[in-house]
Amino acid sequence: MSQFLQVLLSGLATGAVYALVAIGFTLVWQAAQTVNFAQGEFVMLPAFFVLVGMNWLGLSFWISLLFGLAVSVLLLGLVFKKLVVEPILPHGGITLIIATMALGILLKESAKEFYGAEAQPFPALFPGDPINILGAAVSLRDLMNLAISLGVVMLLTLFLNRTRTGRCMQATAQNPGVAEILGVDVKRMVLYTFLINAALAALASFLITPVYLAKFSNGETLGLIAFIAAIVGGFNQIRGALVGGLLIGVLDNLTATYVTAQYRAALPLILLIAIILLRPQGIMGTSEGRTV
Amino acid sequence: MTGPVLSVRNIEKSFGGIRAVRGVSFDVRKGEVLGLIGPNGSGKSTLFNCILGQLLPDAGEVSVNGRPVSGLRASHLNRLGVGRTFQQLSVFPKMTVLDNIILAGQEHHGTMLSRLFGAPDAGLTQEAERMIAFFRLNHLRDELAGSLSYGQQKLVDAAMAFMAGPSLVLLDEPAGGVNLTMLSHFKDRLAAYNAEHGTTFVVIEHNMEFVMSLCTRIIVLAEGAIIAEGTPEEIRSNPTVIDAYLGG
Amino acid sequence: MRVPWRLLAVLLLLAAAILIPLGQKNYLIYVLTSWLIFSIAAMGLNLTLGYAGQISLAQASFMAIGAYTTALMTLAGWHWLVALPIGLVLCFVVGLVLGYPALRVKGHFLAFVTLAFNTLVFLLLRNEEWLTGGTYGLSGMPRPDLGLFSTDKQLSFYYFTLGVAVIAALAMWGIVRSPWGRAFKALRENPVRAESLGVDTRRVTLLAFAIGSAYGGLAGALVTPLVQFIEPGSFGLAHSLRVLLMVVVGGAGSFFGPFIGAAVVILLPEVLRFTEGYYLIIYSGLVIVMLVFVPSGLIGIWGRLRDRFRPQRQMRGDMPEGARLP
Amino acid sequence: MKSYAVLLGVAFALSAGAPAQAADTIKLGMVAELSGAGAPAGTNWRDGAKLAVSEINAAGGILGKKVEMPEFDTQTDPQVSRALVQKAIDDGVVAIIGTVYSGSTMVNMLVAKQNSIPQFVGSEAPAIVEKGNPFVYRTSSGAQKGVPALTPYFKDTLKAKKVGVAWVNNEFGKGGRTVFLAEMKKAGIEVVADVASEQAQTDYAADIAKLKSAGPDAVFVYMNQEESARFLIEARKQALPMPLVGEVTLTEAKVIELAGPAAEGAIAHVGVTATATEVPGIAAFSKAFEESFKRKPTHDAIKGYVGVWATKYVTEKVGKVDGEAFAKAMSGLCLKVADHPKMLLDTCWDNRGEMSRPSFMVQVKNGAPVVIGTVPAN
Repeated sequence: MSQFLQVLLSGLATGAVYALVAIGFTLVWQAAQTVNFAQGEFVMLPAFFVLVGMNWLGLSFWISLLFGLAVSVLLLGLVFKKLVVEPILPHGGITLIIATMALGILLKESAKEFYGAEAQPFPALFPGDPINILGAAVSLRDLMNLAISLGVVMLLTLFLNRTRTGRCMQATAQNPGVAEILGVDVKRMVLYTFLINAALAALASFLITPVYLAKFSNGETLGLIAFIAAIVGGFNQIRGALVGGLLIGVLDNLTATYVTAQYRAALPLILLIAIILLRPQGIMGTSEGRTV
Repeated sequence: MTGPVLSVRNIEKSFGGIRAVRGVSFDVRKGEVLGLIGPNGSGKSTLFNCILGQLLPDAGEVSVNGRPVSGLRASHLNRLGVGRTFQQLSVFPKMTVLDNIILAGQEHHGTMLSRLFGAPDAGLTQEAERMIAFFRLNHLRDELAGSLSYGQQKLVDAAMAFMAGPSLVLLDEPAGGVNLTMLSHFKDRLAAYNAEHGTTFVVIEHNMEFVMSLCTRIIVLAEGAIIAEGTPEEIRSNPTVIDAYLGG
Repeated sequence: MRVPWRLLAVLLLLAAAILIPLGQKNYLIYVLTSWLIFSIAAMGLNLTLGYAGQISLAQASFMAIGAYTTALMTLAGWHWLVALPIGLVLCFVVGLVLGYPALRVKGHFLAFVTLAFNTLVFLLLRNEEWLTGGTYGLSGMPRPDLGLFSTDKQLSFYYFTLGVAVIAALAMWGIVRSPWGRAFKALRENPVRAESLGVDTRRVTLLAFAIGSAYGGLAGALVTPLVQFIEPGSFGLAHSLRVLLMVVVGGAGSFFGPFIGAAVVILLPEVLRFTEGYYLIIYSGLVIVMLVFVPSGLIGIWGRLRDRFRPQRQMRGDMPEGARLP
Repeated sequence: MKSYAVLLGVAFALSAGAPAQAADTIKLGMVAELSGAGAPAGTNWRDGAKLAVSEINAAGGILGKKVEMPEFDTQTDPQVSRALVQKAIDDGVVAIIGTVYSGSTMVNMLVAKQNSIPQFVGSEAPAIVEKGNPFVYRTSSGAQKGVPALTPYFKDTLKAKKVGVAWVNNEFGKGGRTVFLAEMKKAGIEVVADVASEQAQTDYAADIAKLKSAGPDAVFVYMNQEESARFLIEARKQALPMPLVGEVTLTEAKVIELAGPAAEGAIAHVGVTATATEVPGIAAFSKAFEESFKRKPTHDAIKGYVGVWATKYVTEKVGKVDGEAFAKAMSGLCLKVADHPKMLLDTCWDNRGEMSRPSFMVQVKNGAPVVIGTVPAN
């Protein structure tokens, strides 16, 4: 029982971070019809920005976090939108998807060349000391990961539903043409989406890197898991991405513990194929609005 | 064939509370040329799209030669003998006129494998040549379709719709944007094709002159319902129709 | 007199492909052989990506299926020529089964399904040790002996591969010129119109993906005797991505694009050697820049140059009526 | 009509030949994982070798000739590594230094063998020396030598009755795990948990939970650096109580840096370690390496260093550059530190290229690895 609880709680903590990445992915998908194959690298990179701030610029850790967040929003949000998405989108969705694949390689290799191929330690935001819950060891870090992720999802949902800007963003995502007619500054809303995505990626990066360690190749699996979480949960829904992320985090750990460790990596993939086969709109998704 | 070629029964379609089509029913018999007219917003495009399977009606049924077709994909519908033309230019611009027309017939010949391994023209060159001659496009046979004038492309579009020998052809605003000389040639060809092959047409059109001279029967829609039906002469003199058009 | 020119150019290139390796060192011959193999894989993916407009991220997996099938069969004593068709059919069938669910849904679902599939294949190859040798892979596969022509020498294996590549290219030429290929071209130019003329997008795309996958299998079947050692790591996602970029760099949807793309990807590390570790950065950066300015690939650059130096074909202006409505 | 010009250009670019080589130098081919997943190991391997080359050149080269070491980056891709070994040989190298990843070595050693070129590798998978290739030599003990050295530690020191094994599921981890299982069977110790993990896995919660509930007396951890560090971090979080014992990697400086306090108490058997500074050669090497590269040397750096020096010693023993003679000399060769100081420790190879030399048991104490025992060569 304690083993089950242990695995479940750890899975939730990891899954919450997957959810953050998946939500950003979903937002960008909705706003720009872009499947961002560099999303994993978007999570890998902010940790390195923080390390640059600490080790090269001599900033303190907390200032470096802000620095990392700012640089991420600037580079992975604004610059990505202006230099990659905007010029390529007119050439078609596929071209842009391939461009993001190339971008993934570019970011990964750059991180490696400029910061080294070896993993780097990354300071913890919260202590990793275990707290005993019914025999399961859970760290404050795990609980904070979960709390922060859920909090951010809630704030984001409130923002999208309750504020004018948020509603304009939703209108843009659903039908840019109509939004334009209604006087929404569509370009600006799309830009906001990219900035939010970058900020979410940076947040995810700060939360997981203390455990995952900063390494150039971290994005490979993370990106894949994020798509899967987004698709499994339902592409057009924030709560879909949340459910998808948590589900994958938990299922991955349960499989590794109780079914097979050798094929643990296969489970999310099989889940993905099954979802596409049986319920392409995702668990939480509605089939309408998925006319992409 | 005894029954109607196209049968539309009690079609209903709403968009978020607005009833675009309200229980429309009509039949089209073999060889008829039916005009579907109505002011903007009368629901004729919605109805047209329901017939073509692009929209799923909320209620009612569309059948072609007695077979229900609601929700079928375009390619399937085409294989049941329904051809169509498009309001916008719809040729394959980087293929020659001949290739455009061969393409329009090939999916009705042989299997996917014979298309992969068989003759490069799928045995359709002669048939396509005849179609080109019928529309008087011989001099353009080897030109890229995209380099043709607007009216010529409309002709190619129509030729493609006929290539598979359909029993029913839906013409979506065929006259739009075509100049007068071209238009009379176009109308002449459509009428000739109808006379020669007895193919049933359903025409959706704004150009009254064109509809009146081409169609044998006309249905007038307003606010999603049929308000009048009859021969061109009857429609021309029907006060309800005139009201609907003037009243908007 | 346009056709003889093109034919002449192809023949000239073929002659170059035959003559260049003569008297060269093994490494160059090896590089040329792998160029041909990757060209075949890219040709197949070009059918999926360039013609059908679907992203497949599993070309390396199909190479793996082809490679492992031929490896296991040749190790069991069967002739390569017997193993090959079985590998191809297997790839074709797997392609159909994989593509079917993905292509039912609109959007880029084939990309996701193939992405997942690629990783699944890797896991299977690694974990099912009894069959695939696991992480240690399979080694010692014989090279095909064609009676009068043994392919044990590097150079003779190169000519063997060249022969296979030429046959594969001719078959592809036939495919894109067939009525089926015409339907394809139509789909690319105007999918809505094509559907309304009876072209079944799903089936045509599915078949394209399956044929493209079989080309991947063919490339894999050639990897086995070339390297004579295969292991799961050589067929990972990164390799699928590599083949995909070959197609894009060369020019998706153009017949010769894959050959150029494969050449670039295989040779670039050589050319950019002086940049040491930076070559992948430079390469991926160049790909993005290329997609911004010339999304049609290197072939597209050539096309643009040609257009610049040659007057464009005049639009016919004899019936200039009718506003070109949107 | 489109592409032949481009193709033609490419074709002619290809036909440019290799440069002629000068006769007064000796070339060693550094074929290593300089990019890709293996880059950390590969770059250390290269830098260790580089240090050896500069020392050798300062001391007059090999057979009086200056040593050059062109580098070939395999991108951690076995097929590329195979092509590059071929290229290095085409370019006239007399020995190959590399590769580190076993998957690559398995492929490219066939090429070196075909050309009778000696090859020093950093790989530890058992299969490498089992192929009867007289031209391939290890620079550290393979898993089938290193892991058995641990058996007495489990059996006598820890007095373990049941153990767990956590391993990374690649050719490196699998090799170690296979040997370990066989050893435990021989020693009569029960293996109660057998936990595989993925390469580059990040979440070890399930792995640790499984080990914890199986409750072994000790756990054998056989993973690469980062995986080891992540494993240790999670083990500390879940308070895994039993000793964690590894082979080589678990107590490396990098792992300690990454895992921080979580590495405390980890034990490993180390073939040759930069921490064994009581060995004079190793202390001098560590110092020189840190001066040149501004970081601490790893196990791989020592292997690369030893590989190059062994090439020099053996070539000079043979008296000429001759692969066949080199291979003959290597079979059953022992290089004593007394005569060959740069070997750092007495080193022997058997007739298959397997290597043996004295080794150490190391434990992390106060954030630094400390030698807690010596294991004689086996």
